[in-house]
Amino acid sequence: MASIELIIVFTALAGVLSYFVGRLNKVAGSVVTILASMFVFVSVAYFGYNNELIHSTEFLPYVTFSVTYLGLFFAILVTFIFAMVSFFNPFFVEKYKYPALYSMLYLLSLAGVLGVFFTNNFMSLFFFFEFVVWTSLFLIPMGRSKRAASSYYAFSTVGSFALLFAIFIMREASGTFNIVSSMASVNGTEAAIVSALLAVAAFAKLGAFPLNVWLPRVLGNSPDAISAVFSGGLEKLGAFVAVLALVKLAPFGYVVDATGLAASQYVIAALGALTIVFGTLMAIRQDDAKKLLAYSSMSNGGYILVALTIASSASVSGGLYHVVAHALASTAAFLAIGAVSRITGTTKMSELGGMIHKMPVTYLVYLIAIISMAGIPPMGGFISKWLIFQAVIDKGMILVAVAVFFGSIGSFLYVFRPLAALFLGQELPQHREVSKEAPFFMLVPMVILSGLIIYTGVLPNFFLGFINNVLTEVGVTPLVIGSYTVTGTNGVLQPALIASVFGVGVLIAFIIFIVLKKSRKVGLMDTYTAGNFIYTEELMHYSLDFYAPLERLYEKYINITKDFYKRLENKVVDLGRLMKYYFFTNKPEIMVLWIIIIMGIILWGDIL
Amino acid sequence: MITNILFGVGVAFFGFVLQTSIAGVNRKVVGRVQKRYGPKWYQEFLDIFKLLSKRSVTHGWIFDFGVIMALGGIIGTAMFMPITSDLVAFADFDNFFIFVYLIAVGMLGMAMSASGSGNPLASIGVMRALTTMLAYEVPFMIVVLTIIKLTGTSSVTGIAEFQQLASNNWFMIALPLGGIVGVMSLMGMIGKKPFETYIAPAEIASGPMVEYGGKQLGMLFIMHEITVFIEVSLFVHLFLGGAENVVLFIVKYFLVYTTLNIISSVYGRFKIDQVVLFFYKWPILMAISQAFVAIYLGWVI
Amino acid sequence: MTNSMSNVKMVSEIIENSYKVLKKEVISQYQVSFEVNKDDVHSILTLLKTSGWIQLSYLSAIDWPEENEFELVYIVFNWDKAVHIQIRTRLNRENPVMNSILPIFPGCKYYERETHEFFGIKFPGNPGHEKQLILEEWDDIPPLRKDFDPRAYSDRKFVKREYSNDFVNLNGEKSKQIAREERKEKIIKVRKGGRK
Amino acid sequence: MLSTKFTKLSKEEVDRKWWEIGDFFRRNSLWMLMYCTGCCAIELPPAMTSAYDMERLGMGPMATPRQADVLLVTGYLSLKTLRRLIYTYEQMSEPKYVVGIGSCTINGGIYHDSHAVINQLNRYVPVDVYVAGCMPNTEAVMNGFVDLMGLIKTKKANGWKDYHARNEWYMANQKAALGEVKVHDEFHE
Repeated sequence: MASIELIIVFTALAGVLSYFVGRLNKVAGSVVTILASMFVFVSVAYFGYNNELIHSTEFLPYVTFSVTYLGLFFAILVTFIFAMVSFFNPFFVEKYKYPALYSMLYLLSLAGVLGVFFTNNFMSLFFFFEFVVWTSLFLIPMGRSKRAASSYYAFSTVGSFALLFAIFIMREASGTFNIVSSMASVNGTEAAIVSALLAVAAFAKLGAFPLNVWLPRVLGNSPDAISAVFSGGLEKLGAFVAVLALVKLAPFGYVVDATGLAASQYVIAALGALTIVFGTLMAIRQDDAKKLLAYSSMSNGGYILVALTIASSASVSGGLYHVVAHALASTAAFLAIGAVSRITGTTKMSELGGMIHKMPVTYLVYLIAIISMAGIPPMGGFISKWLIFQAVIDKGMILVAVAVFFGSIGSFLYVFRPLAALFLGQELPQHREVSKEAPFFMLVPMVILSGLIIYTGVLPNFFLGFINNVLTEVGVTPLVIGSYTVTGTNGVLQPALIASVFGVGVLIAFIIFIVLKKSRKVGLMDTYTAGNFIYTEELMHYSLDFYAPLERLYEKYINITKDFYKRLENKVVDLGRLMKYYFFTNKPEIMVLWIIIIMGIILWGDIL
Repeated sequence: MITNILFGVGVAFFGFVLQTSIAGVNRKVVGRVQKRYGPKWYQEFLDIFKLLSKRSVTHGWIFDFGVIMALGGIIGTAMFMPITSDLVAFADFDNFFIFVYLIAVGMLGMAMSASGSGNPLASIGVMRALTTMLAYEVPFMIVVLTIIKLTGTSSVTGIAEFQQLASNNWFMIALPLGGIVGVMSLMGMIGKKPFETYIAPAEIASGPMVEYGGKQLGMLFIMHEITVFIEVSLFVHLFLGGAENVVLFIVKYFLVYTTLNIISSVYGRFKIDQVVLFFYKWPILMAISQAFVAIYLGWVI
Repeated sequence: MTNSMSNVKMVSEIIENSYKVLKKEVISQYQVSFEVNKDDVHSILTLLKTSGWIQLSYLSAIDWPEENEFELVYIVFNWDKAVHIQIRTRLNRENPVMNSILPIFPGCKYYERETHEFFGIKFPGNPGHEKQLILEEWDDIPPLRKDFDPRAYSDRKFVKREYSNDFVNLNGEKSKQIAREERKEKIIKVRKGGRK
Repeated sequence: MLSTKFTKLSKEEVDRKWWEIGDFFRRNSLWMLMYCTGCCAIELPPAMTSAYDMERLGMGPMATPRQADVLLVTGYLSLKTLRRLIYTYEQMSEPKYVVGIGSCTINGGIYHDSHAVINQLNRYVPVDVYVAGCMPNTEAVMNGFVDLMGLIKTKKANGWKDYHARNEWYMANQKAALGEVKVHDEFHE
């Protein structure tokens, strides 16, 4: 038996403790984060899975909790990501300016996340939401850019205000802040507005189009561990809100007869599709591996939105499974890139090459992660993408399908690029001496994540069974799953069979390979050069502008959203100047006049 | 289960033998188109076995591991392929998406191994191969979306059986625009002439294969033959109504492959951006309009 | 035609008015050659470049061992007027040094390197003109000097194929040379009306 | 009966049998790497296209030395080219064969007294078949390939083994003519 309040308070206290320990010794402070987050994960997962989480103790007034399958699903996933990433903290803590603060904020944001998932009160949900924003906000500038933090804050604010408005509308309708009852009480236009506002909050958190600008900046510029946490954990808050907005609330608008989908679903799916295409195209042209993965996170957020908005059993379980698969894969990929950047000090693909020869395990982790991200069996990403495809085809959403397929093939393009440019290719001399395999405690989380990625791809039924509980809870028909099979709308999948057949194929290939004559080992520089003698590794390493011919086709159009926000920014600044000119002039009497006028307008109906 | 797997291995082997022989015959056909005598029909076998008998070089473990993964992935994919509606190793599990995505494992293995050789031309070839894949895959998937939506199943045998019913036409006829898109995408898939940008022997020294010789190249040749087998028989099943017996399957297969070869023998090579622009202009428009017409209006011949 | 002839005339006037021309030769209506003093070359080339001969087509040397001199040839080309101009100058063969024209025609970089490699003429002002360009790992005197004997070098460096015995005619035919001589004799005989 | 016959075969004999089978495949599928150094290369297009159709012998052009079996040296070899030729030859996978086409590869041809052109190719890399002529007819070129196939069949095309066995001799010859085989050139640094 464990109490949620106790866990949250424990996490927060551990955060404070890690601050003080961290003041004494940097590494010891970060070890506290490992222990605390591991403890939180184990207790949430163990007691949550056995239905032993309780919420009787009332430490704080008005802050009440309840355990739902939805919350539990996200909580286990996110605490797991936090626990895995925390293993990286001791190795990176040296690089930060405020290591003690880093440890504290890390655990405080974990506490906030737990609060978001377990609260049953909209007001405390909002409070925890803001708490997560504020704690994570100060983690970002410990990396490279302060601008990333400000844009994160700006877009989070949009999401938070949308959430707040939605809460007020529901409060108005139901008279309570309770999540279940207040969401049940809205209907008609109010429900539509609430759904739209919650969707805005989800979009802002997921970094979906058009609220996407912050995500690549934050993920590209935060410290390496924080990028992994954002991509695998904090971004998934958006998916949580999206479930509330898109699945729990009924869609609205004109219903198309042929497919049975409402207009709102089409709009959200279209925005999700745009997110996929935009994220894919941007990821293809990045030179920084972390930025590339950042755009890939954005694109995968689009998949989650498309899946959740269709709201059929295959699609919702596909969407939730994609949350798991993407969280695992993207965290593993970010950690692998982080392990490389710890040694080389850069994540630019044009400056790296041939890391596989010194870091084979990291390479394998990245390989497994990208196979999952590209949706290739036998990894977890295939199951979720398969379910999403089923749903999209079943509903006959042709244009969305174009985006979904495009993103799926495109992901193959962009995830391959770090593999080729960063891990494979020529071993560059500037990194040859310094690079070595990551230390054991960095490999542990990466290998665990890889194992889980394979497990989710081979035997998805355990997770899908848990997701079915969530589906029942949010009011969707559960997916049909056998002991090894998954039944979609128009086909049956047996992931274990695929994996074993793939294994048989590899075995045959291996036998063919091993019985033939042994190859002669030659160096990497002894390669076909049309007969020329080349001794410079950089000349033989193709990594800059990898997809140049493809990029050339669309590079004119990439800055559309960025330009839009730039213009918006300028307009806001202009508005601010205008306000300053008219309102906050040097003459106090004019200010007083304005204040009286505004008060008059506000109080018009009530008092005057 | 064991018998099923053995049967699947048999299918993969059948596919290899069939495609290698037909490819040899087609070399003769192309030779005749160019007023040459052409090689022996079993020339492809000679080439492959010769390569396997040679002593090759390796550039490190990833170079070999990628090749094994490539061939293994493709053999695994071919094991799911139905030959006729009854001759299928894993009935009910021959899902269309398995073919599309499990093939990608093979592609990934080959791409990985090629990049691991450290030759920039190989990386350029891989880049072109992936870009071509981005081009041809989306129109093809849209057409298949239409087919799956109409038949209600994504099992390849199921789709083939649906077309064999007396009331239904082959999808090549039922969806004429989609059929044309299918042919064009198929040419991209098996890397025939206008779209063989990623091989380009005179330009980037055969692209991904630049560093291979001996057994690695031989294994990649086997992989290529099985890949072509998978793609062409997928086309036969999806668009030409599958086959009631093995002979019919071989005939249909031969006709499809030979037609593609003859078309390709009179074409030059596109540049890589031309490939992308080509597929994102007419084929995708045709595929989308076909899908709208078939799904929303229900006009199927 | 008149136009090009007048071009040649104009060029001659330009150069002959300002510089001492040792020898002038109108090779064709499109080509004219001036031999000038070594010190005038740079100013003449500058003048020509400003007058429209903007391209250095070629730069090489000729070896005159009897006169113990190298002759450097600069060929400049005008894209508007159809006249190639050759500027020739003589250098001492013992110590062949010519200041580089790199500031005037940057394209001369590789011509000067080549000339150095094949003749041994030094071009101070062209950094790296002594690096190897075409002949890799050359180990003898520059090969286009007249006193270099390529045959001796070839005999020394590359082993000749030795044919142990003379050409054996398998079919019992006469060798081509004997047959040709016999044919010639026969023709002469026939021409002389059968007399010897 | 069969089993006794089987046990008699020693390991060498099994290897020999495999090698003979391999030779059958190798001689019927010769892939060429064309090192077109001189004028004799002009004889290869008619040999490959519809006039003589090399493909009916199983021969075809290949892009890189790794994939190829036969190295065709068509014409004179300057010192600069010879360095690249040796490098290319060493990159080929074994078994590998060399065909020298034209008089220049045999005795220097019309360049026999040049300071830049070598005289005998077989002092630097082992040559299996020479095709004489300046330049040889296309028929002669085709005949040379058929000869090479015959040599493979009779196990006489052992140039690549010779290159291993007498490696010092080849190395010494290369060093005498070239100085250093692998040179640095500034355009690829």
